[in-house]
Amino acid sequence: MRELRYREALREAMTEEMVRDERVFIMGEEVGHYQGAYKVTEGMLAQFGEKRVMDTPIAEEGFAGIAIGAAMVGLRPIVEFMTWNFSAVAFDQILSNATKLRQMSGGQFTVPIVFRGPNGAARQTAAQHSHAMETFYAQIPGLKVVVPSTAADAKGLMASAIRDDNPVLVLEDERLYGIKGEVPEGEHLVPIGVAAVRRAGTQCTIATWGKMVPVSLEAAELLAAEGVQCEVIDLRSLRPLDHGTVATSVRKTGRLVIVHEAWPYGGPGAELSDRVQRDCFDSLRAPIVRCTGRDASMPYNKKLEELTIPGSATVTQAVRAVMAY
Amino acid sequence: MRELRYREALREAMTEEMVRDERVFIMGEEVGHYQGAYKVTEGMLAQFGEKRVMDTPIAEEGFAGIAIGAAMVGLRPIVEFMTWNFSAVAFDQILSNATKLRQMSGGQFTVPIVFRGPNGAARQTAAQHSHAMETFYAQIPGLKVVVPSTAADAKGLMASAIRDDNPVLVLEDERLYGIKGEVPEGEHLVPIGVAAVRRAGTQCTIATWGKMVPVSLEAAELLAAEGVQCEVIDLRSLRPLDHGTVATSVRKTGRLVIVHEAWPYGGPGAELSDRVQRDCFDSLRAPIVRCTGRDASMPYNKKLEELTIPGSATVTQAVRAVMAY
Amino acid sequence: MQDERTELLKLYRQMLLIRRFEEASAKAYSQGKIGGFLHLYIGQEACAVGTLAALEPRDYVVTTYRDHAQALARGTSARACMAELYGKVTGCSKGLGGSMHFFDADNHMLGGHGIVGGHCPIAAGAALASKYRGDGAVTVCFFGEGSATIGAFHEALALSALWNLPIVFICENNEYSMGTPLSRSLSVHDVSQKGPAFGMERDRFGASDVNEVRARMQVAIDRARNESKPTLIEVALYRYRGHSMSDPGKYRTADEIEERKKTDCLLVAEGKLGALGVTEAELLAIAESVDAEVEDAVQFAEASAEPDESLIEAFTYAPGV
Amino acid sequence: MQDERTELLKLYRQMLLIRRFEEASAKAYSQGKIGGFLHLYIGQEACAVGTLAALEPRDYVVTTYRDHAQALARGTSARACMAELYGKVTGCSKGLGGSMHFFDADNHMLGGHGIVGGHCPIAAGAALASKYRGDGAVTVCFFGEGSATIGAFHEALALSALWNLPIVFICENNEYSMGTPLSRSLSVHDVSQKGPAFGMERDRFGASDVNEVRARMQVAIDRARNESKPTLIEVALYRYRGHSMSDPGKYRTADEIEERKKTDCLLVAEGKLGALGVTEAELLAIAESVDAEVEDAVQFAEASAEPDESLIEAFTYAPGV
Ligand SMILES: Cc1ncc(C[n+]2csc(CCOP(=O)(O)OP(=O)(O)O)c2C)c(N)n1
Ligand SMILES: Cc1ncc(C[n+]2csc(CCOP(=O)(O)OP(=O)(O)O)c2C)c(N)n1
Ligand SMILES: [Mg+2]
Ligand SMILES: [Mg+2]
Repeated sequence: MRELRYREALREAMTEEMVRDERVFIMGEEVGHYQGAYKVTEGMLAQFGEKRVMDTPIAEEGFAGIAIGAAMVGLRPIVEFMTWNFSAVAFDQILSNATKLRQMSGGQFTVPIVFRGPNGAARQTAAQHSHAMETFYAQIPGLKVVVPSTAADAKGLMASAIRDDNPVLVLEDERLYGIKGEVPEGEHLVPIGVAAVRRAGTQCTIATWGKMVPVSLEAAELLAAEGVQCEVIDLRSLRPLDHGTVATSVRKTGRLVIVHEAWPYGGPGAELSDRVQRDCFDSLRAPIVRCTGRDASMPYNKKLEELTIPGSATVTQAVRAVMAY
Repeated sequence: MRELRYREALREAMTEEMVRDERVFIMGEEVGHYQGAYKVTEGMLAQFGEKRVMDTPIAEEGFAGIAIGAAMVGLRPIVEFMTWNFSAVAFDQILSNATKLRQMSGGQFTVPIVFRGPNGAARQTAAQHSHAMETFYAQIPGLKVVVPSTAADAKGLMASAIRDDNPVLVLEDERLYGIKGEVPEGEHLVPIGVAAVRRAGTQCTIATWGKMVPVSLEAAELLAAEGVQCEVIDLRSLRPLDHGTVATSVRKTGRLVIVHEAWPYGGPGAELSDRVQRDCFDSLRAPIVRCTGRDASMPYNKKLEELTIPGSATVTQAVRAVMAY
Repeated sequence: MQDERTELLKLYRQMLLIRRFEEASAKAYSQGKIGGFLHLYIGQEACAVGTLAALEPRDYVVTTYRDHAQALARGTSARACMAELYGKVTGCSKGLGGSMHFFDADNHMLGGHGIVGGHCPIAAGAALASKYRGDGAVTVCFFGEGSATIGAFHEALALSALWNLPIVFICENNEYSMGTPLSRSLSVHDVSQKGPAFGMERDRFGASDVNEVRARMQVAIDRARNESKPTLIEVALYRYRGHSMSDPGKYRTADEIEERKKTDCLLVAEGKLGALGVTEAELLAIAESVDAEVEDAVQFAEASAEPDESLIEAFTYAPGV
Repeated sequence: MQDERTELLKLYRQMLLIRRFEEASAKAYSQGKIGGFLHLYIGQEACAVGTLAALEPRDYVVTTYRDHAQALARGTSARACMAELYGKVTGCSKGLGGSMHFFDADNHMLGGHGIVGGHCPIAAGAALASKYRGDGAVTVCFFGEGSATIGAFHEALALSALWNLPIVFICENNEYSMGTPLSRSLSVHDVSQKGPAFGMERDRFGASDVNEVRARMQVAIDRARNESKPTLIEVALYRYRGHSMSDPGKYRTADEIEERKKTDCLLVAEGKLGALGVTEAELLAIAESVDAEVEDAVQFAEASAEPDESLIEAFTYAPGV
């Protein structure tokens, strides 16, 4: 199969869906003439024109709300946040409008919209530019939240997100934009809400998402060399959260390590832990352990940044601790 | 001891701290001339004047940011959000500024500030006015989050919040403003980060906060009549989260039900579950169960609203299920 | 002349229906039959009625929590509106939205929004969709003068002006935002002055004469429809009641309110109708038909069923992919 | 005359220091010694230097991520600034903030902020504190013209005007926000026109002559200090480099940039200094001392230690209660 970069896979999905459906368009800062701050939308302005590839001023609350309004009356906007950090100024639009309009109108209006952009730390972009925002958004009923970790999923989840009639958040990753992977040509839909087992193993389950998937796979390799066989599960979708696939694995391994970059408190990591301790109460041979970002704002210094985010070393350590329980 | 209403206790703490410290002032919509949308600040304008009881226009992002800036240079503002729902438009100020300035300035600036207001559902105020915002804020490092459930704690936690050098969020509850309780006169500080055992019991621990404390106590009474003795723990502070007190209890009871009004996904409820399954792995006789608000936006209809939020009936049911495991 | 008479009678009836509907809802509220917040529009009727009279069915209406008038003037039945206040499943939002969240997809009524200013971008979005599709529709967006300090409002203005969206922003300046008078909320009391800062046309007028409201709005609506250009309009008006039913309104004097009632939109319309030869008897007949309609709406709301528990999660997600 | 000469030499040296400092940082960035984002101020120096020359030590400065010039002109040492870029513990934010987050409490430099517009309320807050305490300090707040569409900026303006805060809002209009030219971001290109919409004084001028910048700023700063009134100022300027080091800047032509360099603030200052009798040799001596200072800063940064791992959580909470 041909290989694409993650950013190209995202672009291919958007492009194909825009060709397929006139109602789909994209808006955001620098998505058009500049070709995208991270070049995800490169070439799309030339293909679709200014009507469907709309550069916006810096007004996230305004253009997120505009997209929501347009979605209410039948369009299907894709909104790029230059990074998810900036969605914080549009938080109310997502919380109070995108997710509530359907319910508070008694089901009369739907909001088929995609919010997307890079999430989490980039490289040394410091405290205000390194938030892993899933910790907030995955909690909100009415949203769907997906986190592709491979080029194929980038295409398949994006396509599904665009076709979904609900607000779907696609959390991409600047550190993954350049990675390559096999991607099917033409229509390729990855269902939202289904986790993927990335590596089979019998002794310990590692559940993770996004950029932490390659980190966890690396850790699993290191651990295999030590004789510990880990099953690595890429959740892919944080809402709905496919705890079933994780529970099935934990029933086999008896152990679970949850790895994520976001802060240690709450979010999808704690949610998964809570669900699995209930689903697998009698199978768990050791307490569930979470290996997370540290409880601090992101420091600029490179080494400190690396120490703040889980790496394969911290993951292996966590797995060893669980194995030793 | 003399009795005060919850709202009076809050007011007494603010008033005493403002008398004590010239740098403390309060700002918010309708806090002055109108005497507070929920009368928490009644009489304060007359006592302190417009300089220290500042009515603001509707511009939460603006005045939250202004308070943060004032705190950076040495004042100690109290910011009232008319309700916590409206803090969503100031989310970025809290996330990116209040909690980050200290770290990103290398410790040069602190942000001693209190954000306060009623949180959670009121009565039939529907989808956009019923958020239990702790599900977001408790997750953010750099914040402290307290949730008083009694009049005494309302005073003691508020006073501690005002004296704290960090941004502290005080999540009050419109449904509690009118309740009465004994409150010490004069200086009364309740330490932030220490849970309170509200009812002793041996068979099942119920951990909860805010408005769900009286609901859980009511459930505990019903269960006692059935012969089930519950220990009810009021967390009081969600960040820092005193899981230690809960763990101590669970080591005794072997069972834990977590009750909260916020949505079922993530937040302090999941966080507590995750910590306790780890701390009490060998003591738990049944999986931890969470009894939460339903996974939906709040409906206006009265009955539906009541069904959306846990009541004593749902709590007793959850405890029974845990006991029967 | 005949047309003018018929037309004004229609608008008069709408205004009266709104007033009587809200009086009935206030009564039901104090009887505990309606919960939550209830924000009454009484005194401001000419603004919604005059504006919506200038619209076509394809156009979109977006407003705040003070939304009963807009829904009724847009054609949502008094029954569906009253049932919504009662939280019944027959309500215009199935009893899930309540007073603040009236929606009516068929009549292009896009709500009913509770977050101050948060609906302004939503309205601009509907306008953007019209421009995108070339459907010729115009969006009108109502908001209070108290919303003129919030960010979302400014962003909506900035983007609507930059992109030349077919929209009319209508500031209902009733001089108070809850208990806060203009003087403590706005450094410039003329909200329409924000128009020029964004290169946007502006207008400013009072709302005691429903015909004038319609005529002035028509200019802005035509500009939106024909030139795809936004307008910012400030309408001077006054609410006779408190901010919501829970507001005793102590911040104003009875004299102030009585003074304002002298230019009440119903009075003004009655005067004009009289000049057009409408008799007392005709007015009485209208009042009776309005009362009957409101009474019917109350009966309907009372008799309607509550939404089923299954509706709690039913609308969290749309089924289709 | 002597004063004028001394003063202009001082400002010239500051501008040159900023330019050379940033050139050195660009070099270090391309060598991989600096990470994250690096936004250069090259071409805009007269704005920060002229403005800050009009301030007193008690005054406060707040700016965006493009903050090196403000810190240097405010008196933060080149060493502390360069060390911050290198992420060293000797940096002005202990290596935790980086290029976008220069802070200096002693010099009342309140950052260095990364969220567009988010710092405008922060600045208004410092001004509010001054008014509250009566300390006579003024706050200046810099932001780009690209921030003039965002909500927080408007709210800061609205509240500063309503409350008469001692603040000067300075829009550095460099015609681009990242790759977006004015024409695609603002419906009214004159950002200062937003002043009147809030009842705020305004001014508008170019930043090639540092003396003029200082003089015009002085008026607004005096207004803030003496009358406690805010001003909105728009300064026309131009950045020669890309938005940040990762921006190739393809959206402008080399000709456009060359054209703008003809009114470069250093050139203009050199012309004026010449007229005041400053010799080539004197200018050379300044350049040499600046180069030495920058070189020393680089050496210092290179030699400094990294922050310890213990600093990751050290600043999550302030210890005191
Ligand atoms: C962001 C936000 N902040 C605060 C509120 C609470 N609130 C509801 S209405 C209102 C006053 C609004 O006044 P105005 O805009 O003048 O409209 P009016 O009620 O007079 O029609 C306030 C403060 C809110 N709904 N949203
Ligand atoms: C809320 C927000 N949205 C987007 C960004 C990304 N961003 C950083 S700088 C910038 C352009 C700002 O341009 P302008 O305000 O003109 O300032 P300049 O960089 O020209 O000095 C953008 C879009 C951000 N930091 N914050
Ligand atoms: Mg008003
Ligand atoms: Mg710019």
